[in-house]
Amino acid sequence: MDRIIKCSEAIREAIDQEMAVDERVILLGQGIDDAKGMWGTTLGLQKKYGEERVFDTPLAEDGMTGVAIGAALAGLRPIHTHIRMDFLVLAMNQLVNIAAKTRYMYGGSLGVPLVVRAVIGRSWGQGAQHSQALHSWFAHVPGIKVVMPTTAYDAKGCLIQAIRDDNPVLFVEHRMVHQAQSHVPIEPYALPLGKARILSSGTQLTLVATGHMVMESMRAAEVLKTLGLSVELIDPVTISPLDSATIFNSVEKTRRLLVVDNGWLNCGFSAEVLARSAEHFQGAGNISYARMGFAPVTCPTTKALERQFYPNVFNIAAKAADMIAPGISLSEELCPEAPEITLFRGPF
Amino acid sequence: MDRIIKCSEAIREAIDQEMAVDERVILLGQGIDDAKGMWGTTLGLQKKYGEERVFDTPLAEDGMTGVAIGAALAGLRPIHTHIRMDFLVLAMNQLVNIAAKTRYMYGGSLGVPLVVRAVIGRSWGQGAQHSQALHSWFAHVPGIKVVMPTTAYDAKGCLIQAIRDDNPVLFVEHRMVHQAQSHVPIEPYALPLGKARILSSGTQLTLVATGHMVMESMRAAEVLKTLGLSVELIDPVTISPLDSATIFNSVEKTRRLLVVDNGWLNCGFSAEVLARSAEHFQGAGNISYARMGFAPVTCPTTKALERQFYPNVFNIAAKAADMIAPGISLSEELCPEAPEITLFRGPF
Amino acid sequence: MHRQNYYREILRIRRVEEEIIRLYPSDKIMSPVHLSIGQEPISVGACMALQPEDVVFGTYRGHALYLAKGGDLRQMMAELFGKVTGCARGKGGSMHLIDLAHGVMGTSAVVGTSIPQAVGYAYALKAQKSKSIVVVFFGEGAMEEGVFYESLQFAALKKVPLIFICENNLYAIHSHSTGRHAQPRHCDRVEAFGIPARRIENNDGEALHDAVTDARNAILKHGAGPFFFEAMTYRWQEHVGPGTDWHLGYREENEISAWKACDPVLKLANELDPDILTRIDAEIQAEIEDAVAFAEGSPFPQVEELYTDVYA
Amino acid sequence: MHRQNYYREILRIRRVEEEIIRLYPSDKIMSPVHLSIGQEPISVGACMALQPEDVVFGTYRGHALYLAKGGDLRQMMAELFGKVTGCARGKGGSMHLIDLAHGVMGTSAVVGTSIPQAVGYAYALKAQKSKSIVVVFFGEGAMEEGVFYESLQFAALKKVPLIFICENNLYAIHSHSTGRHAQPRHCDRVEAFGIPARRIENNDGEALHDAVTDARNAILKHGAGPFFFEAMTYRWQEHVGPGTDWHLGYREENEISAWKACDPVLKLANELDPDILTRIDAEIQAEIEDAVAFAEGSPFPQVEELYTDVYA
Ligand SMILES: Cc1ncc(C[n+]2csc(CCOP(=O)(O)OP(=O)(O)O)c2C)c(N)n1
Ligand SMILES: Cc1ncc(C[n+]2csc(CCOP(=O)(O)OP(=O)(O)O)c2C)c(N)n1
Ligand SMILES: [Mg+2]
Ligand SMILES: [Mg+2]
Repeated sequence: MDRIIKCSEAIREAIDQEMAVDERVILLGQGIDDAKGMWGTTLGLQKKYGEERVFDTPLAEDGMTGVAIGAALAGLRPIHTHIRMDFLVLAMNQLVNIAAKTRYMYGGSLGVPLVVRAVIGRSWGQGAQHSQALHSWFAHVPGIKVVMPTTAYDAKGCLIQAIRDDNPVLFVEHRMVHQAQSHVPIEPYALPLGKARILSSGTQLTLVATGHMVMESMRAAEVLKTLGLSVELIDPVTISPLDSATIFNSVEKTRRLLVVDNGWLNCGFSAEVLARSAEHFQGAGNISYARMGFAPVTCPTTKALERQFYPNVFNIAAKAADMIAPGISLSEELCPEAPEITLFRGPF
Repeated sequence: MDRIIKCSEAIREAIDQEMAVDERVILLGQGIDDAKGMWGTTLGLQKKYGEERVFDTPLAEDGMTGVAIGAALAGLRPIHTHIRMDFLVLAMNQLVNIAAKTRYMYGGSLGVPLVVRAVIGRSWGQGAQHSQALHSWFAHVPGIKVVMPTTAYDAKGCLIQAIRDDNPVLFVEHRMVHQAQSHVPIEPYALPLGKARILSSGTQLTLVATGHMVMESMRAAEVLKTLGLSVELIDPVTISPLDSATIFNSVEKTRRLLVVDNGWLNCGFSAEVLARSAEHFQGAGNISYARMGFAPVTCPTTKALERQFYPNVFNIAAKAADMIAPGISLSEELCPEAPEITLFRGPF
Repeated sequence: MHRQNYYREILRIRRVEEEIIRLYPSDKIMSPVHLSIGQEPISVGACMALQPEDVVFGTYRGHALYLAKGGDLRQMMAELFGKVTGCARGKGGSMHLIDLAHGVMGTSAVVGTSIPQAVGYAYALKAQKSKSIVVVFFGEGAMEEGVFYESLQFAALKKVPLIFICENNLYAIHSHSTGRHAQPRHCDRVEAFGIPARRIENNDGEALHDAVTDARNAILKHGAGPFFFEAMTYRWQEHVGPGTDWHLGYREENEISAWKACDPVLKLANELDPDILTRIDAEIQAEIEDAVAFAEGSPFPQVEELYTDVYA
Repeated sequence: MHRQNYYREILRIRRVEEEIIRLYPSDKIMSPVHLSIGQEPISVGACMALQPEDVVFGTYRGHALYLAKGGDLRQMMAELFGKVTGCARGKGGSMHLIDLAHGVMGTSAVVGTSIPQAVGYAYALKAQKSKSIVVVFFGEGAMEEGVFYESLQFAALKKVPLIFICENNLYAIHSHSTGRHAQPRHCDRVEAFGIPARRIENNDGEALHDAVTDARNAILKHGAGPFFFEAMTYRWQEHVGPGTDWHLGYREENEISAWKACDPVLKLANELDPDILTRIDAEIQAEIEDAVAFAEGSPFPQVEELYTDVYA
């Protein structure tokens, strides 16, 4: 019963189980029939469901997104995959000008039940064009949902829900999260989109983290615990629509909010969380705010700089500690670099 | 000396004056040689500077953006125009994956001195795909500057600076602002990017507005004055990099911040301004926060709904009044619909 | 091809758009209208070769296609008036007409963007072993967008049941096609993807009708497809709006005179019995009056509608 | 064409990439490497027809092009090592090599995206009445992206001084080209834009050299252009990384054996004097050792460098 599997396996299982029960579900994307099966997330599915339902596509992100939308309009439920979120930048027109707007533009007469899977890259010199995390862009636009689960359990349940959802859903993965393991029931289950998850309870600071930063923040919370500091870690899971209530309830209690986004800060998700909190609590001040995320630069390739580009256990813990107990000292030794980063070997 | 001209004329003059002194400047875009000259902003320029420097392009937003970038790499200084910002959605790859990243990705060895002009549409049933304001997307990405001036004076000065700037600059216009008039010196002048402008001083509330919302907010401030309420209206002018200091100075004094963005709120510029303020003032509470912008929906075509999609003088004034003096009543009659909206006739 | 129906359909579109021109100064239609006057034979000829269950995708210049495919006139007129009884509840307007009951799948105001959707729809029809086809209409300007070629590629690769129809009216807004293409034989570019392509001159809806009929048969009987037709035609009015645009100087008035001289309405009317003409005219007039009255009499959407239809 | 130089250039690239393979397990190169082993004749043949002031754009599979065009080996090696002495100060890595002094304008890791930039660069050269040309290299996969066709269109329209070179190695990652194209004659698609196009079989850098020479002359003497060449070639290693990939099963080992049997290094070596071969080998070995030592000995960028070069 207590089966522990990897996030990538949970994703594969969600697709497999939905394809088995709903023949409208199809799966397309570059390299989907690849021997490596998109980090295992599509392994064996073409063999099982045939080339009509599971197919590789030409290199044509915009056009193929339009194809997926058209198939959705005709009653299929496509899952379109991208090995890097950076390539979605080529498909913005179809995603934003069509998928997100179709239902509204036609007065509700039709919709686009489409899932777009996009993987955020990191490590081994991904560099400028293979490391971007653009969930905030999509959250900015009404009509498309954005999910970014970080546990295998949430990944399976949210992906099943995304496939069943009648709206376009961007399903964001992180390749450093793909290997993370958790308990995942074998039977299919759907988790509601728009519901945050409290990963660990605490009283002194609310830490909202996304994507791979959830893993880093979890470790930071552990370290802080050893110092006697108590952090409540919230994974929003769904970026849009955002479950503000869970965050507000926590901040009400902790009076401190630190957002660690797996992305750039400016005009992004981290700003949204702070803004909502500031509006919600208004003049009822005495709340301290901070956010962390990608450095405000293009992602560098060399490890020497890439290491500084991302928040890590140490500086997350240090920031949180400083907010709770200014002046407290934190030893860097307590916060080794994340194993999924140090152990990662390319060649990609 | 005191010459009053329209914003659209100021834009044309800026381009004309820079083309006259710097032959590296070229101008390209769909319909640039049009008889109507992009609302007058390009009128006569092809005749004056020739078809090699001023040319119409095929319908190929992504490709032509790449062409403009390539020309910039070769030492030209292209200005690439789009009659609607919605069409930039097709060019995100070149703008974000190339233009914004080139300098960093190549260790500073070359840059992309490119100006991209994009016009936000509104009114006369622009609908879902001709009304978007996506400045926040670009502000989210390091490496590209975003300017959105709203007075003819700022438009001319900022456009000249944008053309001279060695970075890619997105120059955002609003078609309802094109007709606004102000004093504009005849000689060329450059205004620094990244400098906000205080359009009217006040003591009780800081109102930060962008694009067409500056015009609406200006009127709201006037109405509030008649009620004895004092608002400080700030036009950031540059969206990224943002002049936070000017905003903080104002909020320090007023303790109230209302942001009225000409765009969607979620994960956008309005969130950024609130977040920065919350971080800056921290627990030093007693600041009230609010923001307004596009309704969180796709823009509807029918006037009956479009009217509700945008903030207007009345609800901006009402919100501000309520923040300063809760319970104060404001008559809708004091706040007629904006003339540039009511007087606007299509056919586009 | 039933010539009387052909005439009737063309005339109906013509009269509807003339009514729009008449109404426009009243500001009851507060949104852009891209008229098809002069181009009617293309939509009509093609759609007369289709069955109700066949599906079409079009563009912002979509009145003719919507009507030719059987779209409801009342709902169209109400949509233009911004009323809640419109085919998109007023949320779409002239640029986003839709009538699912008649296979009008919607139109986009971003040039070229519905083309890949048509391909995807056709892919689904094939996967579902459906006995219907998809036809996608677009201007020659759309052939400059990269997504057009991406769409050709996938359509050809998967042999989808689809017909591409390029309505070549020579202009994209005010730019002549020759200023945008080094090589004007559009069909060559399509054929190079392995898709049979044919150009049909002179606004010839009848030739297009026959070509579409044959293509549809080949698709349904032999699994052929996709096909491409370039239909030469001409827009009489300005790019957008109710007026003419000779004064702008980007095209010459004698260019239009030549096309007007072949006005399909006049040409077909000459062939038909005057009594029939009178009857058809009266029927159309009555239908239009009814539709306008319907639109006039319908309410605007309630303010709460602003927030509906964003998500399912 | 100077065959000894041709051999030397090919061998130099081969040896550099072999050195990368050798070094890779040491984790000194902590970034993706897309090797060109097997494809060297294409970059070398084309670049030997160019002058230093001509400019090239390439892709993430860019070592061969960078070196063939004269890019500095020390700076390349330092870049792969992530050192501040690298051609992009370590910020770019293998996928973003640049050497402005030698006309290597940079390479993109997003397939197809540098093609329009090459067109724009060539437009600027023409406007500046420059006497040089641009050559852009890309894989056959890039010909599936819409931007490729948008680029052809504008390049043909403005007759820019540009040569497109498609390195057709049959695969995009693990997908064979036939699974992505209904019509495999890539040149046809290009010709349909009015651009002369020619396919060159068998990894034939010499034929490509002559073709590029002629095209360059036609451009500079007669204002001809653009031109397109599809150069058939084959990648020996895995798509990315230092290894081979037969075990994955997407291509057969005897496919590569056929290409390896025509290894240009072996073929050319047979023609040359053994003493010369020994000397060339030694020179290259020394150059590589020097470059590796340079890379090893160079410092990483300082932390402050993270924040520089975002804006001018
Ligand atoms: C992607 C995009 N670019 C530009 C525009 C602006 N625009 C609207 S219609 C049009 C001309 C299109 O010409 P064509 O495809 O030939 O269709 P026609 O209007 O002639 O029917 C242009 C450029 C747009 N709507 N979408
Ligand atoms: C726009 C885009 N889509 C997908 C990818 C992922 N990707 C990287 S290399 C590659 C294959 C490209 O094949 P080809 O153009 O033939 O070049 P080759 O690797 O064979 O030299 C793909 C799909 C990418 N980098 N960019
Ligand atoms: Mg046209
Ligand atoms: Mg290839």
